[in-house]
Amino acid sequence: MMPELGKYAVEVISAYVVSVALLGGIVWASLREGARVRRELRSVEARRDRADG
Amino acid sequence: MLNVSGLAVARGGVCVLSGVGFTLAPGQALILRGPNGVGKTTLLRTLAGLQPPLAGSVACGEDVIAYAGHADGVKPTLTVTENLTFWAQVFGGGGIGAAMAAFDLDGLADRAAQNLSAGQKRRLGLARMMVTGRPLWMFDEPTVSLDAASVGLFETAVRVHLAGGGAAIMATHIDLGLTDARVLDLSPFRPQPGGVRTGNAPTGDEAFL
Amino acid sequence: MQHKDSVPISRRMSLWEYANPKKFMQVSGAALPWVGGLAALCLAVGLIWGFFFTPDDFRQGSTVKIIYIHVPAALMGINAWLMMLVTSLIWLVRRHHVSALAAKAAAPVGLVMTVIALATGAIWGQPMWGTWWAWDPRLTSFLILGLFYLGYIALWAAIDNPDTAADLTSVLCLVGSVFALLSRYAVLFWNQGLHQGASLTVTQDNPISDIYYWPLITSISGFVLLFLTLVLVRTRTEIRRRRLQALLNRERMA
Amino acid sequence: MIALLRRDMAVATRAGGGFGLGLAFFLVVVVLVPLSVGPDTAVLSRIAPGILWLGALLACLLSLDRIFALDFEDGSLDLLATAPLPLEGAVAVKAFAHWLTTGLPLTLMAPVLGVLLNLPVPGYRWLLASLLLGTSALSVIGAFGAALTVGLRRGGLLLSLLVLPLYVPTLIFGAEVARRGAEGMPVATPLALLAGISLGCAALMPFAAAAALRVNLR
Repeated sequence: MMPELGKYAVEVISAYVVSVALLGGIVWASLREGARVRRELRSVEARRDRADG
Repeated sequence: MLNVSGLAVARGGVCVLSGVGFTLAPGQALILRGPNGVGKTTLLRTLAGLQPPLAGSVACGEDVIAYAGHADGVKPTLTVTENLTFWAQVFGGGGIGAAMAAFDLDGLADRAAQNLSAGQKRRLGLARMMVTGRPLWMFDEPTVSLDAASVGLFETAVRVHLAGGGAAIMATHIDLGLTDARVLDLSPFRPQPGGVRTGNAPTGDEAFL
Repeated sequence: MQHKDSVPISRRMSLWEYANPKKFMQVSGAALPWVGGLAALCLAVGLIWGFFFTPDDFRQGSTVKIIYIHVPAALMGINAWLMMLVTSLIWLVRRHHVSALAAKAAAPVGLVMTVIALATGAIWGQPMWGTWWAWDPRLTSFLILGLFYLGYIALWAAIDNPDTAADLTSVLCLVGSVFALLSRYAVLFWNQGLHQGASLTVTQDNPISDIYYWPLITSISGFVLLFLTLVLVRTRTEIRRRRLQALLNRERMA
Repeated sequence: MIALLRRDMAVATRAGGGFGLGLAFFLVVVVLVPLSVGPDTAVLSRIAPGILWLGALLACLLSLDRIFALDFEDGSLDLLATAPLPLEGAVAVKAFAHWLTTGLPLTLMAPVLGVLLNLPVPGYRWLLASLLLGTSALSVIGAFGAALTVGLRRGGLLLSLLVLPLYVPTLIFGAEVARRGAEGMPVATPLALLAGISLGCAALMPFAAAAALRVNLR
């Protein structure tokens, strides 16, 4: 059920696409970086716990 | 003149020395020793007030300390006289004659600093301390690139300074002829891994451990 | 009476407990799913409502639908900087690490919001004003705001020592805020000097009727919550990163 | 303070101090503009005030990193920070020395280059006045940027990125004075605003710059 966008369809849709892509990009980057750092931290903490005995 | 107690210092957010304490009276000299990376430079910079201590206190009057780091603070395009006169004026305008004589710079007076040898430049850097008129001199590796004769000049200058009621702290590896100087080995002040609380406001990494 | 007065004070003091990294991790970890979920809900409702179920404007046609992205993004572009200003001040005054890291975490989000506002503005401007870009005071100010974000992020990235970086970026944020404000006035002055009276108005200046108002409000709440979620996620990452570095430093010392 | 000013001037003007480089850069920019936009004198005289301001700004930007970087590298800054002279004062003096060796010569050179761009006759006076006021703000703001980036390797490009947005208000008002002057319009308002920015920067920026320097010296 696509709404009737008239002669400005390209503009409206591209605005939504660009924005959602940018928002998705920052969300994805934030989550990926978060997961990477969390993984590294886990491994270092595990190493420390082993060293502590 | 200088009263240090419970001092902890950090380099790059990591505590490198803790529990450092000593006092220095007029006429005394203190030599800091310890292996590379133990924190001699960091300690000197903290004492000079260039960086805040992690814990503890440094009790010292206003405008007492003159600090000479690894670098000489010499402008290559200015002559020896110009360089020295500048520092004398910045620190309240004493004469530079005594300093020039003490470090045997008279013959080089009008030479641009870029044409000096490394040792000569070092002598100029040390002569800077004399023109500051400050009672407490702090040197970081003062004798680097000095020959035996120049080391002798440096010793004499420090001895005259001490006799005149001054004091000096230096970080150095070689044995100077300052026989009555106290020696402080910094190795025991390294924080034990895992076991140190530095007291007041946690700085750097502390908050995250 | 005195006893009663002391209660709010102690409560206010306890607010700072959340600036402790461990406490912050606990609280933010518990809050994150809720905030994130609510953000997704508001965004979905606001944008779908706006895109599918609002009528066209009689003057602007369907381009009016861009408002549901453009206005919230622009709002967050500015408010993210304001938040960074506040957290920078808190870091400078009270030295709470979480505060400095939150400012660091917010900057890229703010930049993305600013870019979205500029991009949607350009796309909107093309049919309305007949040009992708006009040096309108509002657009220009946003472009300059984007430059400030870039500089701030670059300064964080360039400095190795995290405490030094926090101090310097905070100072830059304070000074930058003053100059951003000055630039805003300068740009207003400058543009009036160039084209007299030919100011391009954005629909915001017109009173918005209810039919556009409620989806817009939902969408704005969605953007606010999304910003909050992202800042929480990124601040948690920054805290973990600092902890990782601290542990590695300790290993090196041992 | 006078000693510091004299030393900085001497260091900047002696061989290797980079004194003439900014001026040469300014000249090159102004020569390149007609080559890129075409020789139409009407167009050139219309854009002359803006080009001259932009050229002066970029030339000023070139020499900013020298304000503190050299003193940082050779250890002078450590000793200056512990000197009786407050660091804020030292920053102000060094920024002033930078202006005397960069902003002032650029200002004096601008009318000469204005001839190349067919700057309208009434514009010269206001070009001089606006540059004289504005370049001082550029130097002080630049000193702040230099203080932020002093400890960084290859801080030059970052310095430009940080300082350019901060230059926006000065550039707008300064170029506006020159443009209105060239077109024979009243200049009082932008001139007053430019003066306000210059004075405000001169009064407040040394504090921000000194704070940044202290952080970098830690």
